[in-house]
Amino acid sequence: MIGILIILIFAIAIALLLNSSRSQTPEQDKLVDRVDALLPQTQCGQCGYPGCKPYADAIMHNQADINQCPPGGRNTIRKLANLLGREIKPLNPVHGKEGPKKIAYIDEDICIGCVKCIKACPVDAIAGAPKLMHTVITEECTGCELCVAPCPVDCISMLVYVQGGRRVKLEAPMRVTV
Amino acid sequence: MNRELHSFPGGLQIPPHKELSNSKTSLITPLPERIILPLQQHIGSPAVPIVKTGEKVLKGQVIARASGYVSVPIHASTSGRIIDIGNYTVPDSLGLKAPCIVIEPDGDDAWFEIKPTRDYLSIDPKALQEVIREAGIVGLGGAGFPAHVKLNEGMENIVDTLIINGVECEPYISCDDRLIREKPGYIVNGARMIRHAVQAKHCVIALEEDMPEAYAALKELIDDDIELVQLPVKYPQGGERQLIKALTGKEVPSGGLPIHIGIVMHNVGTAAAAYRAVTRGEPLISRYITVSGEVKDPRNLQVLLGTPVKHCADQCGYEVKEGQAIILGGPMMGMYVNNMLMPVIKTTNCVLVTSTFNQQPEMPCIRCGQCAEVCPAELLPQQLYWYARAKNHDRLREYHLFDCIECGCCSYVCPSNIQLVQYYRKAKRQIMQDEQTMSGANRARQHFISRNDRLAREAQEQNEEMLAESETDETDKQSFIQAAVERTRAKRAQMKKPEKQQDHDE
Amino acid sequence: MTEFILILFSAALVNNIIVLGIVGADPALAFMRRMDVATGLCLTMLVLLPLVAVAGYLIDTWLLLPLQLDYLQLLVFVSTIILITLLLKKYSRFLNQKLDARINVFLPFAGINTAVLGIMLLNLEFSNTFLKSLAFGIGTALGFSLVLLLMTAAVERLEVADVPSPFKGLPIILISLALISMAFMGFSGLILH
Amino acid sequence: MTNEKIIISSPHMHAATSVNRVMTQVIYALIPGILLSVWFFGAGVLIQCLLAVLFALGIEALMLYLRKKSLGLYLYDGSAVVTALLFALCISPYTPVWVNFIGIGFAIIIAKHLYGGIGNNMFNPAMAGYVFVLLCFPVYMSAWPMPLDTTDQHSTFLQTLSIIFTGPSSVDNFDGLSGATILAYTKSQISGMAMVSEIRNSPLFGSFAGKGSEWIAIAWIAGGAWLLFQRIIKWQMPVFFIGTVFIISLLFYWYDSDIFLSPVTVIFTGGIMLAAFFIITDPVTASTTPFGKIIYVVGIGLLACIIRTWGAYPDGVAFAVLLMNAAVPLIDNYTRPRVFGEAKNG
Repeated sequence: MIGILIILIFAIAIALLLNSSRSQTPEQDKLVDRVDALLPQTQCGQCGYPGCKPYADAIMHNQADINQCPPGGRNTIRKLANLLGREIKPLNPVHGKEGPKKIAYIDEDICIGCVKCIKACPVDAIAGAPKLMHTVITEECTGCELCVAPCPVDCISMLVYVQGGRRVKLEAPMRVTV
Repeated sequence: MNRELHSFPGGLQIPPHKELSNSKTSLITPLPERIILPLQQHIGSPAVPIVKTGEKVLKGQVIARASGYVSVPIHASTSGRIIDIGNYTVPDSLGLKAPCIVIEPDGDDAWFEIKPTRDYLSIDPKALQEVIREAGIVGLGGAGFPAHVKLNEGMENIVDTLIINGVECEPYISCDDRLIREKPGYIVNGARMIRHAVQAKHCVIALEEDMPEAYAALKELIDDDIELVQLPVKYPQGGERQLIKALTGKEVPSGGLPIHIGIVMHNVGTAAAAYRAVTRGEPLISRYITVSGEVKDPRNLQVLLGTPVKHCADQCGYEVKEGQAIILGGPMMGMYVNNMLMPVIKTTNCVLVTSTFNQQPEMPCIRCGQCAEVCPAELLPQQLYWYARAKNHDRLREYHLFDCIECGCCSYVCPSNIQLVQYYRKAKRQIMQDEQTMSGANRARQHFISRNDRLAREAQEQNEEMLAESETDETDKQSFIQAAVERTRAKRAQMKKPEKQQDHDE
Repeated sequence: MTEFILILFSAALVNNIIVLGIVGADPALAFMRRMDVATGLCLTMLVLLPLVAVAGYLIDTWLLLPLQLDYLQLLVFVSTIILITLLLKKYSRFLNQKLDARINVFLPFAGINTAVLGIMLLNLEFSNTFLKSLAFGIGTALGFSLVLLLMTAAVERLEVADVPSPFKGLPIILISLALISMAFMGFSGLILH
Repeated sequence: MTNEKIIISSPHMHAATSVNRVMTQVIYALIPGILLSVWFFGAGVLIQCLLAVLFALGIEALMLYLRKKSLGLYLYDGSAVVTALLFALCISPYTPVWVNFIGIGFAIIIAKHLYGGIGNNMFNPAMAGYVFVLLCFPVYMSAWPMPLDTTDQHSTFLQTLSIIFTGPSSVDNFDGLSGATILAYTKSQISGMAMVSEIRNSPLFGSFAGKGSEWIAIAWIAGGAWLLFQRIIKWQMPVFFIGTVFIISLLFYWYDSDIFLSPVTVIFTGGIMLAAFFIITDPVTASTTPFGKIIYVVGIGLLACIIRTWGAYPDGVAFAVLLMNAAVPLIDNYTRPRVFGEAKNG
């Protein structure tokens, strides 16, 4: 009889404490920002989420895996794995292939100035006005390819971005012999 | 007053091999058939060409103007016709092509008009800096940093010591040694000129003990205002931080510049070129280079900039042999190149042909710590190696990767023969690239957020307008309904009155 | 007093709970990725374990034995752990601000950790007095954090090592833990408990 | 044909050093000690060394083949030979051949190649192998031959061979031949409440330390001096190690001189001298930062003394080395030297 009483007291004490404890700790939101800071911010949606912030939330709540971001590629996956202490996995091919950075290019003589691509561009990298010429600002463009689809006359093509006039290859040692 | 010398940490004693080329006088090389002048011969943004193909240019004429503050113009090394502006192989560690201007010399070497100024000592510093910038003077020690930028810093801050760096610690290279022996006047007067410009309290010309003739040559011309110091031979004493520590005992703060501790340093070649630019109005179009190693007649040459390396090597009897390596610069910090097509540019100081170069395979690191002992920047090369392999950028920053001066001492002593400097270069490039993409990503986020705010604001404004219109209709409607109600009430009241009368009648 | 230090020493080094594989190994494995995470957990353990050990002793001697309720031992112990963890989580702010910020995140993890319950049960086995159980608690916490910090620093190095592919990741960590336990065997027989 | 990548990059000159040269220098330094051990303890030591080196090279070749590494490059870097020699010098000369094989197998396979071959291992392979064998077969580890002139019975070369290959029962007077080491002997005597003074005059003790082992220790010092001269090892490590052990045993000695041996004896017995110059200075498993090396070495000295006095095993050096190997990443993490141009408190 006393045993039951004791267990009851413990249970009540724990219940009281449980409902008065704090909800999501501030720690949680700060981490989401830190995850978001690692993503390439192309807002391209290739990871299946409408933009980088939603993808960061999904990662935080374990709904999304850390290898769904082709623009970020191996580098972002490694950084996310280090931050969250998870296994480094190769990029998931379902979401696309990792390739060199691409920049949109509007072919001036076909463009009819319909402003559809300006609306589609998530980072306002296309300058232009209705019925006037549109051009892509190369520094601002993140290569998310969202402007290619809405263009009625298909005048936007994705070109490989050449840095400072010469293509810098990272891993090329001077002469690799066998 | 003899200056109390210190010694810098780490460093190596390596065989100098200088006697091969420093005894013979320098030869002025004949004109090559092609002059190839890359637009990027200095640290900073590349120059922009102002000539068109087919145009005739004179010697010393500006053919590409500087773009931006940290940039210098390019001059035609000889008179001739511009035959092409395009991509040619340039002395670059990755062996890539870059835009260059190609001149076909016409042989008569006619000078463009030059404006020498006599009183180089009392010239006002601002004008001096302008002349040096126009003459395209860069640090000839190997870095290629525009000299006018360093000068400007010197003018704006109080400078305690001006050091003219004549220490040539790289083996085989003796071009500074020959320059001092053949033109000591240029160097001493150049030093006085720069000292006048930056108002330095002391001025020191530093040499090494293995350059006695150069010491003697300078000794005669120096009265008492400039100190001439001979330092014990030690590699890499020619490095900026190491020489400052050796001469003054002060350490340049990590990540900082010598100007932060009141010191300005110029190479002897830069001082001489500056003096020539001011007093004889000649821009930087030629320089001393050493051709040494396994060539029949290793010596120093006075070479016009843009002369293909092959042409210089042929002057010293070079034949192609199997298993030979061509290195631009010294054996410790020089660049291995596959061919000799690239031209001599402002920062090339030596062409080395050798077959005894390091090509053993790489063994894993056994953490022996020999590299940490010899590192002049007192870093931990073995930890940097492990973190560079793990691509752990923030650890690399913590371990001061960017303080590494790539002198090669660590790879020299590594028993596992690891090319550590190559790992650090690659890691530095990756970190730079990474930071570039990160800043790009941040900018993209700002744009995305501001775009969303703008869209939200516009949507808000739209439905506010709709609301406002409806309210105005609202108010008209209200008044309209009100009026209608009154009318009906009035009419009803009217109808009631006659009704009452009818009641009475019945 | 020497008794106190002897027990503390033996709990930390001689029969260290992770090394002898009794309890607490699996949560330690989960936290070996990054140094700041590991130090956070160690701090929490240093705060929580002595409290839990002492609470276990008090409850056992004053509550369960007099009322012959020792069959309820396990249930009551688990509830005391939860109680203490929640109390700490709520009121550690008043204890000291900086410590609270560090350990607050880890408290739930530490609460459900096998080491905590293991401590209370081992306490009974060794039939410690009040002072002994306190020493046992602190000693075990020290031993736990010693092995955890050693392994976290080692993991950073193991990830770069050219480990053959089947052994990359967890297997090589477990092998290292085995070798460390082999080294700790040197302490065996140090203090005849 | 080496399939390793050859990168040609800026420092084109290279000092005449290689891993092979470092390891061969260590082997040369070991030779005087081995010869003296053979002189004092009979041919057993030499047989063990040869067996160990044979097994080590065989297993190393097998592992390199399995890991598809180029045999030409890695097999001849000598690190396996050094591990084998150190292992053979720790175990008793009478250990059976299969125990030797198991120890070397554990050292080379698990302690070295599972971590990724030379340079990647966290624990000193020789010590890991020795501790493994010590824990599994303590019996064989305690049967040591008697030094040269302590007893008249000496196992001839053939007898030693048969003991090693067919086990101790093959020789009738095995107990007469073998006895405990000085450390084990003193520990058992002290636990039996004997006074140090009585222990000193037992035949095992020579002028200032174990009968044979004092000269062998001097041979290790000679080998160590050669390594210091060749700049293979840094002087701080042996000096601080021997210093720590000396100071601690001095404190014990002052505390109670009839239980603890004098510091000089302590230094010249057991594995202290061998460890000081060859085991703790193993570059791969030691700490790399200059200050970290001192902490690493003092730690080993401390732990060795603690285990030696209170532990169950006579010689604590092997355990101490493994424990500090585990702590090396932590030490490296927190002992970063000041960088050129960094503010003093930076």
